[in-house]
Amino acid sequence: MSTLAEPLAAPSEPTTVELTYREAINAALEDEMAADEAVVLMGEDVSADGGVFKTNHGLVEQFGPSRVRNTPICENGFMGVALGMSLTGLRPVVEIMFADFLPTAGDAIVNQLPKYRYMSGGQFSVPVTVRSISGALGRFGTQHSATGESWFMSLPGLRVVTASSPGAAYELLRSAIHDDNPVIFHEHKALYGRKGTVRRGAIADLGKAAVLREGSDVTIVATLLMVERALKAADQLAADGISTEVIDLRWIRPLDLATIAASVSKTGRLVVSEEQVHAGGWGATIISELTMAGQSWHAAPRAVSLPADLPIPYSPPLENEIIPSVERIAAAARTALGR
Amino acid sequence: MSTLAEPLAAPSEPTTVELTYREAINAALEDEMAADEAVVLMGEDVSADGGVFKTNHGLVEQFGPSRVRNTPICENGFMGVALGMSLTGLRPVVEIMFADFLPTAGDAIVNQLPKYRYMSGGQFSVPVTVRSISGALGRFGTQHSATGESWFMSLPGLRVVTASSPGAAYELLRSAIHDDNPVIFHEHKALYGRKGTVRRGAIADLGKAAVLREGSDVTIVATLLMVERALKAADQLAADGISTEVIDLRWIRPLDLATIAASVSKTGRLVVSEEQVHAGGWGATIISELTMAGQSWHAAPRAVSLPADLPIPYSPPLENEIIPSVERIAAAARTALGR
Amino acid sequence: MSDPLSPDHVAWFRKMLEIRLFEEKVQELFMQGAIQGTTHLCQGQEAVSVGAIGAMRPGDVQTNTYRGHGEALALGMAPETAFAELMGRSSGCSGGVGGSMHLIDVSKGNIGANAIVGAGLPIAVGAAVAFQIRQQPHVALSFFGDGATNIGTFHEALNMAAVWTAPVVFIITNNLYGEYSPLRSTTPLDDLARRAGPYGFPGVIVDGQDVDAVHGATSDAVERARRGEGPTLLEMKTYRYRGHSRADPAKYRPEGELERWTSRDPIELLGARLAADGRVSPDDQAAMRAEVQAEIDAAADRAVQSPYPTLEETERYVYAG
Amino acid sequence: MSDPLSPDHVAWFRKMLEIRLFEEKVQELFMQGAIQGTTHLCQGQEAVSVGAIGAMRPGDVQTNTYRGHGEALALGMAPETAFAELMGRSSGCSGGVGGSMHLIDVSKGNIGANAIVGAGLPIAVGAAVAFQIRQQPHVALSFFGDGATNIGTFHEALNMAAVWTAPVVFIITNNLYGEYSPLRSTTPLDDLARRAGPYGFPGVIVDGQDVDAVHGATSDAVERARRGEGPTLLEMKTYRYRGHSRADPAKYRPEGELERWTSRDPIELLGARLAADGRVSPDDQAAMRAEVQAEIDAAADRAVQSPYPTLEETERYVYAG
Ligand SMILES: Cc1ncc(C[n+]2csc(CCOP(=O)(O)OP(=O)(O)O)c2C)c(N)n1
Ligand SMILES: Cc1ncc(C[n+]2csc(CCOP(=O)(O)OP(=O)(O)O)c2C)c(N)n1
Ligand SMILES: [Mg+2]
Ligand SMILES: [Mg+2]
Repeated sequence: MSTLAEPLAAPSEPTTVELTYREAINAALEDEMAADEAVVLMGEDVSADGGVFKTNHGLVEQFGPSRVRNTPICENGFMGVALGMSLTGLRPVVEIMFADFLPTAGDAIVNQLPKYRYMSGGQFSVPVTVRSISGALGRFGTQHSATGESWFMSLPGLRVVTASSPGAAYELLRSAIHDDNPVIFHEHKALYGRKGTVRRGAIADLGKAAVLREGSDVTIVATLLMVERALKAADQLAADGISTEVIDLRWIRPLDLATIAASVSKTGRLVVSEEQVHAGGWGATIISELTMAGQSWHAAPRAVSLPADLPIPYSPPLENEIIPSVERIAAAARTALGR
Repeated sequence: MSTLAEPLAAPSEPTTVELTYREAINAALEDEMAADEAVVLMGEDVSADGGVFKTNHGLVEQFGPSRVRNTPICENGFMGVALGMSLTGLRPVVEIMFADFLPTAGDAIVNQLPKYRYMSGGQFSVPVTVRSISGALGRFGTQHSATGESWFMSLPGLRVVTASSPGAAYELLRSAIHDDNPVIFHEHKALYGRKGTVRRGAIADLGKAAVLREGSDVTIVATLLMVERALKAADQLAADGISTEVIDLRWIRPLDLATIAASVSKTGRLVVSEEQVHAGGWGATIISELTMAGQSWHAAPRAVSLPADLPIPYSPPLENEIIPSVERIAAAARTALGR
Repeated sequence: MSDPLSPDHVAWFRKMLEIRLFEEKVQELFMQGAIQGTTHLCQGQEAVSVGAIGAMRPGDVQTNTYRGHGEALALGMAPETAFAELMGRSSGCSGGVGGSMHLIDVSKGNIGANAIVGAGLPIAVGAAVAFQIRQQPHVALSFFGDGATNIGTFHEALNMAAVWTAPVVFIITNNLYGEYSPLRSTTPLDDLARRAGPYGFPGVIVDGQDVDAVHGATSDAVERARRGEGPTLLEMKTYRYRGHSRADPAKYRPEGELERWTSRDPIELLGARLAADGRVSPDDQAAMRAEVQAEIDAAADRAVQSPYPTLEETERYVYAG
Repeated sequence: MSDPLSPDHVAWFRKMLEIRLFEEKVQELFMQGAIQGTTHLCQGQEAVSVGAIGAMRPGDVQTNTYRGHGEALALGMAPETAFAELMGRSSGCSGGVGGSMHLIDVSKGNIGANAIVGAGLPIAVGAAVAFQIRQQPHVALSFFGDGATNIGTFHEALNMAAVWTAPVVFIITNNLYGEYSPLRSTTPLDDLARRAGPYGFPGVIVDGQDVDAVHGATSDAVERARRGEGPTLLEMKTYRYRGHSRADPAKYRPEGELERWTSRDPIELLGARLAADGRVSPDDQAAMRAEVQAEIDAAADRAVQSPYPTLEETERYVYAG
């Protein structure tokens, strides 16, 4: 058995399995490639020993090097290739080894993928999934630590999604591949080893946030690595008698404002926890949208974010320090509650 | 006299002249190039008959083809060249013919310019100015109409500035070129023919928004083309007895939250008018920051923006329709006032 | 080149006339304000569009550029549909939202007209690789300019095409200028076909004024690709009679250059051969021109009757499904 | 190559040893957790770094990559400063915020170590053009890998350098792999020097294991550039003994390949010549190695004593002025 996880037998009825985040991504890729010959995986070294982050184990053995295709180093070029493939019937999944390289493919991502259908008057669909390996804490330095989750959130025609757990990764990656539109799928490199429950065969709803924990005093919205930190913060807060609702935002585009608004209507307090600068991100957008919609707050909303004016440093203690911690998230919630 | 505007004689005492926006940019370039041999202008066809948008008239005649340098078509490449120039003592000004091509230089803009000083531990300064020719209403279609003014607002190490009038363009472009850090300077192509007063010899403060009209009922914050529309909306509103404060935001990074907060503390009402999708932009960031700072609103703030889910269309009436109009800006202000 | 004249030549001649008169009409409509914004005309380059597109077979596809009216018409887009697109009308090929730079028709194998220099090349490679993966016997062509050979995607696309032996033909429409810049001011060589060298596939210089030469070289390259032998880079030596775009009076040209090129006008060259051969007399050619002109005028008149789209109508162009 | 042995050879030999032992120490510190994250070692490539850097003159500059420890040390960075940077300490060359991929020292002409493939090339061209504009007699070098020759910036940089006759030398450290991919799986030719062809400047294949060959070819190219004759592309044929990065056991290598390369180890080759020539006996070489090892160990010991920076201290690295 060369794959990390058993392949999907009957995709109709989800079966519950324990997988790592890495295995969950592998399983989603395997299930989609097995179900649809049009799905291809491409990127730098995607087939080399399971890929750089070992998410692709067994895929080249199962589907061959034509569908699990190593590319030369040229992100903008192979993103354009993926677009061309999608126009003629394939459903490429493109691996971008570090989110920091998304701007290297800037033209393809900004001017091509989202606009191609539009500027043809709807003649095409562009079912391209871009897997962006995101996030800090790898001590990779300032050019290899971005999430980029909000970089493309303003682009009509695109979708952007983030995976915070094995279960979410499996279902959301399948959802991204199934969608007929370009989707940027963000995985966090610090999560690959996490274990969790995966409903093999299930697929996530498009554009739906997930309420992971219900609560009545304060709402925390988070993505990627911040979700588990928010959940831990909620545990700490519970010890102090504070009831926290934790929402995994999942989709950055479209934003599920309804789910967040419903939660904040109940709690009146909001903390956005984001591994990104607050300016120009989903956290700011949510707070703005709610405020514009007339949200009344029990306390001013708060953001736990990366520093506005500091790139991500290499030095390990400094990198640790700038990434929002459980303590900082909990502290923000406490402040919102006046405690 | 080959230049559009008289060169600056005595830069110490500003003299007031009437120039078009195009001439103001030309004057800023000329004054900076005359004052400092290290300033060079580069980009596609920058020296060909004044450049594609005729902002560079007379510069190659005055400063020669080495300092007014036509490049091959390769935005990422020549942005990297500009970076290399800046490391060895020059102060390049790079013209990007359409803001839509900024992503073509995505790596240089995201991973190089803002981070280069940082990752060297402060060994360099990177005095590169990027002139981005921005904005819609040219009937250039969906790949040539972006402003991109908020695309890079989350990047520590960078500055981003926008010019709404001839006077602002002159002073801000000089300020950008003077700064020792990378600055993206956005000019709007629909404004090139506008006339206005320029204080030749003056230079704008870094990071300062400009209150263009004082008022007490509602604050409108705008950039680029939206500024003149906001001013016209203020005139219309005045006819209805509504007193409008109009702020030209100018700097997207850093954001001058203090000026806006002071205004909104007075008016209690805010309209952001932006030629961009609201998600992930400066408008959302301002509303979020004010809300987080505990701003109390007389009425919910409002945004007049591009549609969330529509690229900019070519069809002229449709393009006209989606760009925020004077009427829509005025209507948003009226709604905020309950009228 | 002296291929035996075939019936295609008459059709080609007519198509080249159609492109020429279409472009002239676009210019006129521009002056009248019926078309707004910008437009990039291709008068002088008709033999490249017609000769190369003529080498395509059903199922083959191509990408081109903002200067793509010639390819679009050669592929069979009705002039009315093209005019309507340029006018931003709902009966345009892209419902009026694309405009002059995006004459696209997937049903005719026209899978892209791109306003970003160089962006069409990797897209064509992607289509070609998809044909390989699905074992379809099709070929992808990509048209682009001399200036586009300086941008990274050119290199990236040619490299990938070579490594994967993709069935793709790269066609440089070398009209000597990238916007206002003469080739040699931005590019260190005259013969761009040499740029195929480091990819290990052939680069061929072609007389872009001679539709037979264009057709012959492209057919060879297309069939080579179809046989699984990989890509070819074709350099079509040609010229654009007009400036880069509407805004450009093309004052940068050396004196006499335009005249040297119009003296080898591709339509006149073919017309002379058709006349010499006795296939289509000068009078018949004039009649044909008048006929095409009438069609073009009528097409423009009909296009302008098409309504503008509403924003609502165009919403479905954004997301599929 | 059989240049007469010069005093430089002893210094080169020592520097190559320093680089080798530095990299081995880095690996050891990694295992111990004293260095975290990732690192890209250059054992086997020392002759390229030392021979090429040796061709630089005061005022010349270079850019390199995440695999740039060799160039940094060859340019004279103290091992202690480099170790401190890898450990994220404030006495590192970049105050600890850069890390293994960014050993930079502007005072030594090291104007960049980039973690983005291909990004260093245009930066070097920019420095070279700046020298031209300011009429300074300096040259810029750019080191990059074989895999980097497939990305757009390679093409864009070489094209600009050619058009502007910029004083720049492009140095491909062709170690046969880009991460886990063998050269020929991503690149359609073996001799990357051929990639100079379409830019009209020379491409030269160099034995990257022979420090004299490297130094000679680089000196020629540097002096050519300094004379105003423009760029050169040098292809250094070499090999990295370790995997791509810490995470890579390099299982993808064909059997015997590593052994074929270690049998032409650049340090041993030079050591054998120094011994044969009677300049430095094997015993003296062993003593030198021990001495360098002691220096390296001491440097690492001192580096680890340096404090971590505070976030506040690093704020001044973000904006100038
Ligand atoms: C990435 C990018 N940079 C710049 C431009 C602006 N631009 C449009 S056409 C053009 C010249 C292209 O020249 P060439 O490739 O020779 O094609 P031609 O216009 O001659 O057909 C330029 C610079 C663009 N559209 N895209
Ligand atoms: C734009 C970009 N894409 C991908 C990567 C990931 N990456 C880092 S090194 C590398 C391989 C580079 O190979 P080569 O140029 O031969 O240099 P070597 O590592 O062999 O020294 C890749 C793909 C990157 N850093 N930058
Ligand atoms: Mg051209
Ligand atoms: Mg390599």
